[in-house]
Amino acid sequence: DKLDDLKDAGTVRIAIGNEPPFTAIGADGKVSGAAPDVARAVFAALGVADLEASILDYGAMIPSLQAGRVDAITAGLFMKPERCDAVAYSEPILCDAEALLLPAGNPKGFQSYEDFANDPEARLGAPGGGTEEKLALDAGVPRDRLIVVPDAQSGLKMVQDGRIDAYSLPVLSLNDLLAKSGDDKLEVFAPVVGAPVYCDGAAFNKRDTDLRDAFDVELAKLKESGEFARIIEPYGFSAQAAISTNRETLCAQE
Amino acid sequence: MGDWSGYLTLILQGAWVTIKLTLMGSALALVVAFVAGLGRISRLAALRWLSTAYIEFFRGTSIFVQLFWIYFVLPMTGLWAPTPMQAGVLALGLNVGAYGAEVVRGAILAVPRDQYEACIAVNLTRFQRMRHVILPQALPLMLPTFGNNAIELLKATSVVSLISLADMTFQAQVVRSQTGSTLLPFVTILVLYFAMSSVLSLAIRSYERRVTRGLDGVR
Amino acid sequence: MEWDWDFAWSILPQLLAGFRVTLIATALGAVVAAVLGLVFAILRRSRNRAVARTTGFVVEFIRGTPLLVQLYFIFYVLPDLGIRLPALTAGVIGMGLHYATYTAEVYRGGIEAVAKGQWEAAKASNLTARQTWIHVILPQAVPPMIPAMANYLLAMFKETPLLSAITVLELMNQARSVANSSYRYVEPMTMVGVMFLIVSVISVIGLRWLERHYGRVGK
Amino acid sequence: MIRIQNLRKSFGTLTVIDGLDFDVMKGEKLALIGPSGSGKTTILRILMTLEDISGGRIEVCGEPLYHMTKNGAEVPADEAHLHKMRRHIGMVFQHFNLFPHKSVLQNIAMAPILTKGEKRPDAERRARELLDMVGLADKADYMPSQLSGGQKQRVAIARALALQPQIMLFDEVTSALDPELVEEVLEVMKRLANETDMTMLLVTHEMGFAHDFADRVLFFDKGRIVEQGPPDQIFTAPQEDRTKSFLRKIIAAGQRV
Amino acid sequence: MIRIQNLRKSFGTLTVIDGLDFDVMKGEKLALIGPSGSGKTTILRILMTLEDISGGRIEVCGEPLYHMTKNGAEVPADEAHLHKMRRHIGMVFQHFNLFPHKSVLQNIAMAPILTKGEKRPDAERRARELLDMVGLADKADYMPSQLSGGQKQRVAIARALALQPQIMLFDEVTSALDPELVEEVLEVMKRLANETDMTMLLVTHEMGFAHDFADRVLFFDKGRIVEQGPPDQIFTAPQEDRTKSFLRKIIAAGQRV
Ligand SMILES: Nc1ncnc2c1ncn2[C@@H]1O[C@H](COP(=O)(O)OP(=O)(O)OP(=O)(O)O)[C@@H](O)[C@H]1O
Ligand SMILES: Nc1ncnc2c1ncn2[C@@H]1O[C@H](COP(=O)(O)OP(=O)(O)OP(=O)(O)O)[C@@H](O)[C@H]1O
Ligand SMILES: [Mg+2]
Ligand SMILES: [Mg+2]
Repeated sequence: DKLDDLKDAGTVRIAIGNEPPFTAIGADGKVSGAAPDVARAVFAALGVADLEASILDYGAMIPSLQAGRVDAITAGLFMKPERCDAVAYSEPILCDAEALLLPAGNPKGFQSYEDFANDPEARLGAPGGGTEEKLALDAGVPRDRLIVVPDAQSGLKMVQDGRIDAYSLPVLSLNDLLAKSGDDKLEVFAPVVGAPVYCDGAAFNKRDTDLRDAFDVELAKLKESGEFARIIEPYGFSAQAAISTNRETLCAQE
Repeated sequence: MGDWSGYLTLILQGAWVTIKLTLMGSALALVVAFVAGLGRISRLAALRWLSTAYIEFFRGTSIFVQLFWIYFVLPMTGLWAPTPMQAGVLALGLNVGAYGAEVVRGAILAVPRDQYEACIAVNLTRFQRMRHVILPQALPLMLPTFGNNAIELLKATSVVSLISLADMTFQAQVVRSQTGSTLLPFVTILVLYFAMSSVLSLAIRSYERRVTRGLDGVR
Repeated sequence: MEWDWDFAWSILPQLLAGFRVTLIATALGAVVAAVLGLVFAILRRSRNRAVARTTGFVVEFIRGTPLLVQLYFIFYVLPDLGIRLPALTAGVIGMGLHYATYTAEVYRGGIEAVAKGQWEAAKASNLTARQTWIHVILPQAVPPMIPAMANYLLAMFKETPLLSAITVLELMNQARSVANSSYRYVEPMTMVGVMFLIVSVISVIGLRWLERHYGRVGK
Repeated sequence: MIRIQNLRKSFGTLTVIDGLDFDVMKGEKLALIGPSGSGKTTILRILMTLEDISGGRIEVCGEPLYHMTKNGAEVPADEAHLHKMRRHIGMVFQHFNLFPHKSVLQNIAMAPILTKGEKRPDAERRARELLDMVGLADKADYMPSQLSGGQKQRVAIARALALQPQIMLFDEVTSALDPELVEEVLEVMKRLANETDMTMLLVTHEMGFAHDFADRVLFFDKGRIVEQGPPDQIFTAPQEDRTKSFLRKIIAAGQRV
Repeated sequence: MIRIQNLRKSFGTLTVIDGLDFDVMKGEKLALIGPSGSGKTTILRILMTLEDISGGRIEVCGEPLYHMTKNGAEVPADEAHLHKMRRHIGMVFQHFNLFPHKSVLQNIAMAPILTKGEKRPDAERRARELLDMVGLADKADYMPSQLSGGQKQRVAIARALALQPQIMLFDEVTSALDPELVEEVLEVMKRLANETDMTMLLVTHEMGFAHDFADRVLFFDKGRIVEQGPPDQIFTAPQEDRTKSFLRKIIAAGQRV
């Protein structure tokens, strides 16, 4: 089966998004971030020593998984019903709420995605194919005011340059981004009012539920041992948040 | 910012990917250009038709569309799931190859009719005519345009960053998101691209000089 | 993965909206390329060596580096220097600038094709430099350039998907946005390809007509 | 009218004109003859300011052509000065150089409108008069490509006349023409020479025409004047050996003298 | 050796050869003469299979050239048949048509290696013998562009001979040459005519040479044979008016007879 194949190969191919703290690439090209670190620990326990990461657009991850181009997605791709239909998720790993990166003091007072829908001048940036885009569209933000931003750094830049009024990502991602930029004219507003807290899991191809199940077993042990918390909490994630919920709940949550 | 040398290494790794893409893409383009170019002037209507369809299709649609099609759509047909590198080489090679095919065809038709007739008079077969007489004379005519095509291909490699192949443009994006500096990585790669295309055009020009020197006085 | 006609039909309006943006970007880019190309061509002929050389280098540099990177540069780096352009404007300027380096060559070819005696006759008629350009040189140089210009217009049209990288909601970006939220790539990508193909085929027919009508200059 | 002093002109290392001096009086008709490459065309082109000079000095209508005074000192002329001086001079070229995208009438009327600010109707009326003079009144609305070589050259003459220059330069105006078309152009020029008091410089290989046309003939060789004088003297009693051998060759080649 | 029956050839609506018949014996040397446009070149090109025929029949070495038998019926020849028949025939062109990218030696040795599977050393040895024969032994490693016209044509003759065809076709092989180079080529051909028993067809405007070279002369006009016979008869006592007037014109033009 799939796990044996991976063991033989000695590596597992994962999709990541290059969005700290979920996923990151160091100057040396080494993959880090909370999601790949957890995956690395679990796969090591399963007997697969190496990770081989490809950086993908969020929108391209699921097609890549379906096309068999990667074995798993460990990128902070939050569970949502239609995604749960498309892929096989593990139990939750990283949880985070949605946030907005906007000018300090939030002069226009944006608090929810609806606020953007209601202000005919407001322009919101979000990654293409991400949760935030979906939530904003559902809240009624029209396409032409919802700017698809190719990556987080571009989002930051576009807020700084005043091209968009706010850029939406999970809280920790924005905190990390803002901290790195050192820009005191911006702030992170969190959580976005009315937006649920989401959790990601490692996502597998629907055909590979065996692999997913094996992953879940080792993930549970990791959570049990406290190792899980030691990996993700330095990145700012809460281990408790992930442990206190489960896949069924998250997959049912719109 | 402190780790700039590390980031430079990352960009140089990307540069290597760009160079590989350019070389492999050009190699594929060259092969395809000859196959399709010869197909265009084949006696067999089916071959002619096929080559024309290929050329018009790949010249008619955008390379981005071709790239996305090969990378995302082709796997879903269940036929084959190319890696980003394979998809990049394939898209670049097929796209530029379509332009090259017209160059091949034009150069072959530019060889004077006299040469065909001399071949018949010494009783060469069709294949021998092409291989020993026509192509050797057509090649120097193709080179300048091939050179331009190779530079276009080099520039087009940057689009593979959109399918997350870690070429130079992509690595610049990575560095940018790691360091928060936009200016430095982009200026670096602009200079590197320019250096590469300059090297390419110099190389082609000197090769061209060598080849045409042999044919001194022919035309 | 199966082709889903209903889905294809449902996303058509969104794609057509993107197609409109694509056409607008192409048209505006063409105007920029035509005007700027002429400026480049004239500056390169300048008697002032420094001006001619500098222009030559700038043109070579722009032509030797990828449009995509130039777009990133204009969109993300220029704001640091206090120039903040809307996405579409940035895209139009980027494409126009890039293609101006090609059209400059066309202008050069067209201008050089005007007989030397025309410059002399203009001088003998005591026209000023400006009058010579407007009344004597350009009216003769421009018509033979039209086919080559149209060719680059078509090439530029095919490069508009690059604008998606700087958030312009053109055809390709619409398609990717559809694909990202529906996880379906087959329909949007194929439809984009078909739209490009339709425009290209029509353009190629138009181009042949132009070539017959105005003849050929340059490459 | 024209004063050339110690004129020098080289192309790269090739010296084409080397210390040339001559004057031309107002209304004088000059023919410049000499072997190929002797620099005849170059002199006309220099007078038309189509070339730079390498040394020496030229005065036209009392003003220096390639120099101007600035803050009391004489400096090389700028484009504005050249533009001003060109008002005095017109030129007809061997290959006509008509503007192919303009009608015959526009070819003639364009420059007066643009350079002298003439009103279009005035300029066109004068253009028609000139066309009438060169015998092409009915061709005003033709395009140059529809004309024969001889007709083109006559239009070119009309175009040059339209600016009413004081000096006209003609460079082998018939040598690109088929033999049967030469006469119609020479006809016009003879009339011009007799009817106007314009100063004219003519480069030609048609010795017979040079004889009839000119008040004075200059024989050039290697960028210098070898011999000059009234046509009768030059053609029938040349003094210099080079002049003699040149004329002998021309006659042997069957040209009219 | 060659039998042409009722041959017809048209280009579009223009009929160039109209019902031509003639036979050529083995070893015979034939000269084809006639005014420009009379179809002489076309006949050679047809024999070399460079053109299609519009009608009629040709036999070469006892086999039909443009036909072959398939399932008992005679059908138009395919490329394989033409390829087989071309072994018998060689041709030398007016403009030499050497391969510019190959050395003189390669020009000659290439075809034997490729078409007859000769070993390279053998082919090259024979090529050198042929070069010796045409007087160019020292030019083996030159490129064609380094040769004079006469040398090029002699190489072209050697190239055709290398395949040892039974029939050789020569189409105005000296008319693209400067006059002083003609003799060296004719020299080679005379020797060839005397020393071998190859069948040869020669199209030429050099009447003197046709006279010395040929066993039989055919005079063509408008795609038909007007008159034929031994050279002495044709050149000194032609029967037909058209032959007479053609020869008179040629002589008036100063060609050798
Ligand atoms: N632009 C140029 N560059 C270099 N050499 C030139 C140029 N123009 C003219 N020359 C050379 O200058 C010499 C004089 O040329 P010019 O045309 O004045 O002779 P010409 O007396 O008019 O001869 P012709 O009777 O053949 O017209 C010639 O040797 C010519 O090759
Ligand atoms: N490819 C062609 N297409 C159309 N017409 C042709 C073609 N080749 C030859 N012809 C015509 O056929 C006629 C015979 O031509 P051919 O070259 O055989 O004459 P020729 O006797 O060799 O004349 P010459 O002495 O000038 O070489 C001419 O009228 C020529 O214009
Ligand atoms: Mg001259
Ligand atoms: Mg002939």
